[in-house]
Amino acid sequence: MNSRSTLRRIVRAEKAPAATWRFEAVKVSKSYGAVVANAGVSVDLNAGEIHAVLGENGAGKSTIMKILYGMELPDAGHIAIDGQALRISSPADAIAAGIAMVHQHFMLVPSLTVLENLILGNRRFGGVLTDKRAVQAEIAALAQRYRIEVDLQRPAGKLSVGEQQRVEILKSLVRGARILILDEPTAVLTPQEVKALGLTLRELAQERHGIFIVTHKLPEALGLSDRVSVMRRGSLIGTWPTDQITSSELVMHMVGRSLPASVSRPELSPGSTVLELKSTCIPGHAGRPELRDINLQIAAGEIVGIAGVEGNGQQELAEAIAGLRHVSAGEVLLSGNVITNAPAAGILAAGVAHVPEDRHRDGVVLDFSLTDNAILVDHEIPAFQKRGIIDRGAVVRFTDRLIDAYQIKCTGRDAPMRSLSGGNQQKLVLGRELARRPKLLIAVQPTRGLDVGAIDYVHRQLIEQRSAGVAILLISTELDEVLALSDRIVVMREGRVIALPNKPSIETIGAAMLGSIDRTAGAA
Amino acid sequence: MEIKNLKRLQTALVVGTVSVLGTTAGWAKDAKVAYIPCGQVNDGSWSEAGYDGVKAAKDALAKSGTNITIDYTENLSPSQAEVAARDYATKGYQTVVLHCGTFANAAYNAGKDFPNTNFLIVVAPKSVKNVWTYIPAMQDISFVAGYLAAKMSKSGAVGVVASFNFSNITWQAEGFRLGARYGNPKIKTYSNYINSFDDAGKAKEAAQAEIDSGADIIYSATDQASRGIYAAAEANGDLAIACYSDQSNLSPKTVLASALANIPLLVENMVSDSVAGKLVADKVYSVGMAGGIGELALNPELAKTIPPEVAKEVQSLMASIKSGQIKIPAFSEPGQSEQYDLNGLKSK
Amino acid sequence: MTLSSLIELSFWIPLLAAGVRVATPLVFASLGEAVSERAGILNVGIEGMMALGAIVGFLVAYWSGHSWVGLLAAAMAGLVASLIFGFLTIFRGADQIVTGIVMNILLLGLSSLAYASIFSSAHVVAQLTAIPVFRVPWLSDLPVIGRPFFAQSPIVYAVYLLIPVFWLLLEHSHWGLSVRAAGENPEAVDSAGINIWYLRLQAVSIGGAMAGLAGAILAVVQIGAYVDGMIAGRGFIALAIVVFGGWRPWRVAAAALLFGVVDAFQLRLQVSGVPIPSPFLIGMPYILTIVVVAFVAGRAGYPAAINKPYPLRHFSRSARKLIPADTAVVHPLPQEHS
Amino acid sequence: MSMSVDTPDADRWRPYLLGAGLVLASMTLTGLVLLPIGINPISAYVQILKGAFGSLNAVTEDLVYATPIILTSLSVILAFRCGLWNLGSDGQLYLGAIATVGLGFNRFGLPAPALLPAMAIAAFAAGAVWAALPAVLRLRFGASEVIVTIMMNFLAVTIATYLVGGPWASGITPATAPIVPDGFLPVLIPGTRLNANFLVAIAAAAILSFVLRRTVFGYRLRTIGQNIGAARYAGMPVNRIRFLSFACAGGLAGLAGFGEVAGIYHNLPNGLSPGFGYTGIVVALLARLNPLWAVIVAFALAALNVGSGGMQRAMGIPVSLVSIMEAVLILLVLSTRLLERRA
Repeated sequence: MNSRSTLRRIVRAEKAPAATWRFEAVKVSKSYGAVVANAGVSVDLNAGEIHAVLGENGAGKSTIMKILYGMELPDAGHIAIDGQALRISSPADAIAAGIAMVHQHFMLVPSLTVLENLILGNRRFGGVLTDKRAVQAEIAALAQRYRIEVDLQRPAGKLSVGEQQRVEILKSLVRGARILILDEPTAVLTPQEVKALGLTLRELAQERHGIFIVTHKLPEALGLSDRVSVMRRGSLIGTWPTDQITSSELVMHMVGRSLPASVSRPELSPGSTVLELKSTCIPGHAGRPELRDINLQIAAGEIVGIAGVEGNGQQELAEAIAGLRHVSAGEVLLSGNVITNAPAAGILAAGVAHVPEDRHRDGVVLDFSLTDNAILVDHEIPAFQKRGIIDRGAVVRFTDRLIDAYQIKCTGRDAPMRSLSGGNQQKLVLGRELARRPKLLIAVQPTRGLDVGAIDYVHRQLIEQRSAGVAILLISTELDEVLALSDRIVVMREGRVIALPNKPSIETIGAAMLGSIDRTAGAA
Repeated sequence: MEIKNLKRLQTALVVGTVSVLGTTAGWAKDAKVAYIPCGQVNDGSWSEAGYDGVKAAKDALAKSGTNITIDYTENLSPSQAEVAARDYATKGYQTVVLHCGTFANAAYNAGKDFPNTNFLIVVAPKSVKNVWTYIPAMQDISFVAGYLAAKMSKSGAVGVVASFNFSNITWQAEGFRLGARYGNPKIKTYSNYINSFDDAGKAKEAAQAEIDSGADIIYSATDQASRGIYAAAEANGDLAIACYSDQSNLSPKTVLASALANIPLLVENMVSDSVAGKLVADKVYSVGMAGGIGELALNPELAKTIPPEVAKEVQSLMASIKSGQIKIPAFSEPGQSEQYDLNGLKSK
Repeated sequence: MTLSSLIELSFWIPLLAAGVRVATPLVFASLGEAVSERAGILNVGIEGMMALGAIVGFLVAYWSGHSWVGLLAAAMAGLVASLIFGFLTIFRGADQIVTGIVMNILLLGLSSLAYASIFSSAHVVAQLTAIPVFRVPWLSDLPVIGRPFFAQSPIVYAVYLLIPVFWLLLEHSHWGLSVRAAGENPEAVDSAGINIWYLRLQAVSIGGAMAGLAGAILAVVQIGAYVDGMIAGRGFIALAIVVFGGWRPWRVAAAALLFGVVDAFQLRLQVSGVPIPSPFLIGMPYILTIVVVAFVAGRAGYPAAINKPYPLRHFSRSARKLIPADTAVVHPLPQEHS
Repeated sequence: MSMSVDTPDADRWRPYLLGAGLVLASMTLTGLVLLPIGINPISAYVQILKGAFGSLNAVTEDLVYATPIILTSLSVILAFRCGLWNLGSDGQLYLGAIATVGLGFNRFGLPAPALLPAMAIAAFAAGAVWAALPAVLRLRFGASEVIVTIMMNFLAVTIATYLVGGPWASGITPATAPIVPDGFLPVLIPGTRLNANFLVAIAAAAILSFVLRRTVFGYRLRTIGQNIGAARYAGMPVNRIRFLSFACAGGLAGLAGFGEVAGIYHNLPNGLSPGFGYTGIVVALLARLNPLWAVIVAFALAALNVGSGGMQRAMGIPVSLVSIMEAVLILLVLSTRLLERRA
């Protein structure tokens, strides 16, 4: 009963801005088998405050937030409002307590319309039959109030990532949530969209909503939040008012050591053209845009970076070059030879290496051992097989070489890929691909989900390859990564390539992403 | 090689002893008999009929001072049936009755390896050594059933629903159709095959299909699926004729008569003769009405609806089949009866 | 009848009527299965659940003397069986297809054991009087469709009610929304605060109850007797019909009717004495199903989450201890925004 | 699909102990069914053991019954390892049998030594063709192979029935005419039915196991089954390999049909298979998709089957009880997470 009165106060908070409440996780611990995700983590959130939780990938931020939302259950510790323990053992409990979460991977059902997604599981609309019209009117009003434009009748599968995020936020508001948890909200947004999001959140805070933002990006943490907490290896390092701590201090806390000096790019003059796309077209699919007359050249020893919001055709471009997607018009040339719509195997053999965007979907087989993963692409070359029978010895030697050349941390070459951290998995993929001595390296999101150390390692590898005369196509949504590594930068938006002046500023790139720079700037 | 010879030697000896026993079977010692049907011994049809026969043989032999013990195994696939047959043989059973057409190979194979056991197999091509086949020539009584149907039909059309187009089942269906034509040359006859012994639902629709095209008496050449045929006839106020065993109690208002295969009698004779060692070597026991196999059991409830003159005609027809004046051909092709010239029936 | 009569109405009307009869049990089974599959659970065990429904329905109807009581009991039996299936596949993460196959082995065995041990001899089984046909007064006089659709056993009219009910339930109810979501993206359903596991269990049990009913309809309503093996693969046919009908109630019903009509048609072709060997005619419905599944329904494909168990959440004991026993269950906040 | 591929396991004794416990549990459960119908479970189980291992004949019968199950389970395993469900091995078995018989009694002037191999090849080919259709429909048109293979089973049986009753009928028994003696598979132990096809099955298991572990084809096949995205990314000819393995899966089932005809019946009887195909699926799962384990599991199930047949003969227990016992055991196995994929 006590807790109910507490909640009454939360509610009154709307009318009497002075009223406050305090939502907290107390000494929460959670481990998955051997991996400790959270060790006695305590974080708190006050009415009307934006609290950023900062940390590298695998620091345990998402876990603690999932626990707050009841999607994971703690091994120890509990959740409380104003010191009154709450049992939150399922999202239902969390929602009942006025908590909502916007997941990093949005929880939308692609085949359902936006409206259907909004009312999914919302008890208020839980009649036997739902009168969609009435509901729609109410939701439309709410959407307008927070200036969230979205077509309620479209299937969620057809929305852009930006739109999907707005739907997710709207979902929380429709549920009348007072506490919002946003997991990596900016990962998929343009700088301008990030600003817009910031405004919305601030507005909500004004109305005494409490907001957790989980992110690994310093600038946003500093830009959006009132308070900031840092997590490292599952434990909370500390919490500070945002205006009383510097970014360099934060980095120290995040990484536990000072950042490695950012990679230096030795000046060198590009060699002969390796990859050339001549007005290439790729048909669109599943809500992804069609790619129209793409013109692009990459020379040996050159890194061309493609910036852009996810889902604007970068992945499709990479897949088309690697022979995984049909090219409907135009040509793709690899050092002068036409490889348009050649079978993937042929293209790989011709000297193309590909670090795919989604490691788990394409790059590795999680239930295979490291040895089996090491020969994923080259399993057919004579070195690894005789008359169709795999030469275990050779494969084992090769795997061991990779393991110590790239310092891959694992319990042994026969350990299943699952048991490795994302960083080590990526090291194996990269090592495997580079061992093929490619002419062209397609690296898509090569550092996604890696910690600072691993990121730095991957960056150095890419630069090394550049110096070794490999042509590199770098596709990333991390702007600073593209800026740090690329000799040339282009932006992809709605299936078009937009060329940029040399050394463009973040602003210009952002503008290009949003389409406020038109593409008359000419082909790259 | 040597092993083979040894086996032959054994075989010779054993066969010898068997025959000796056979001749002296008058005061024969007790024997064990095994019964292996297609379905369950309480299926109220084929498998139960055979079981009744074995039990009857037990009683009959008991009178002659021989006590036999009976065991059975139900619901077997052909492969499992052979396992069972061999198992019984090793356990020293004197006679093994395989009461299912698909068990023929089981009988022949087991027969080779267990010469001192008699194997009785229903509806098989040949009898060899210690394996005898017994065949109820159902076309005879089916012919009578067809004749009765034709005489009773008001619509001038009758039909038969059969389980599979396998020769001995097709004999029944075609025998019925031929008999119907014999009873009324202008009658229409239909036949359906449902490829199942127990899909009553399909049997019902097959019967309904025939009723929809005019048939008012349906003959069942199926096993348990016949339940569906009765349901269809009942729903339309039409009549049905059952087969194998008397089923009038299953649907008193629709089952006009049951064409009994006298399977019990047939099996009883076979088992008794086998135990008594009276079976004639290599004889195929294909028994029709001439041999007392096949009679018509009228449903007491409905018997009175049969006009006396019809009853008389049926009686005389049965007499002339028993006496062999009329020989019923066995058609194993659906539709053959339609082409057959009725005058061919009279054997001179 | 002859081939020539194939063009006459007097052939088609009874054909349609027969199609409706054949379809009736199939519609029950496949409507239920459609719900279960929409929730992401493929229940291959309905063949067995139909058999169980047939025997239970028959026995209860026989003992109680009321067909309707038998149908009710059959539904309950199917439901119970589906709860076992649901427990294994939803809460224990067992593979749906294999569990379904084993359920078939178990239930077919159980029903024939029950039959064999309760009735020492089939002779003692009195026929149930099958539920009589009821002609809907005015409708049954309609030309063409009148007799096929409105001069049937009352259970057929129940089907006419069930189809729209299932349609509303799946396509327009809040529950149906969750079910459809559960088949596409269970995690989203979970994060929406719905108990995905119980939701799926509900869907599965509806499937089981409907399968039980379907079996009982065959035994109690249509034949009036139980015969071992009388389901004869209808459960598997129902599985195909669900795909055939694209998981949508109306289309599923239409698919079942089409299947029924084709089956009835082949039986009538046999009667007409066409020179085609019966097995080829008997095969017609299966070929039709393959063709439709391949070229019409194929692209649609199963719900994305089919045969993908959704992991359970577990409270560790230590955590239970840490949370005070008197912890209040939280109550929802009023939904006001201004 | 939550079926998992056998992976090296830390506490490797746990599963075995658990397995033993499960057997006991299912025996108790079935006992509860037995007692009410007045049968002493203990003596029933003793009879099962007798029936399964009591004599040389019993043991060979176990192997005879296991042979087709081994082959169908291998067929299921092969298809599943590349991510496809083969519920059609029963139908493929029938096609294999049909091909064997067709060649077996027509002979087509083949010399004695060539006949058996020719029959085996024909059976494999027939099974493969029967599997190829659903494979194409799945890979080309996205038609659910689960549904199509089930329908194909019905069709296969219908065709067999037609041949048995029609063109290939042998006069009076519901079975086709017998094949020529040159087409009989040699019996391994005189006086029993244990025939050479048992060796074929064992060889098939060994070969499949080797192919999966050690060859490029097997590597590709496993990759496709585990992560089709990765297979495409690595430039593997995904559809060709899936088609090939599904066809070969059908071929393996076809060989089962070959053995039943050339080794046991010497003709094609009506109702040839008591659901060997479906048993194969269960065996494949219990063997956790490992071909060598499949041999052992198949033998265990076969022994249970043969043994319980003996129990029935000895004590007059209805056969249906046997299937109940099997099912209970397997459901218990499923309810423990014994076979679940480890994350």
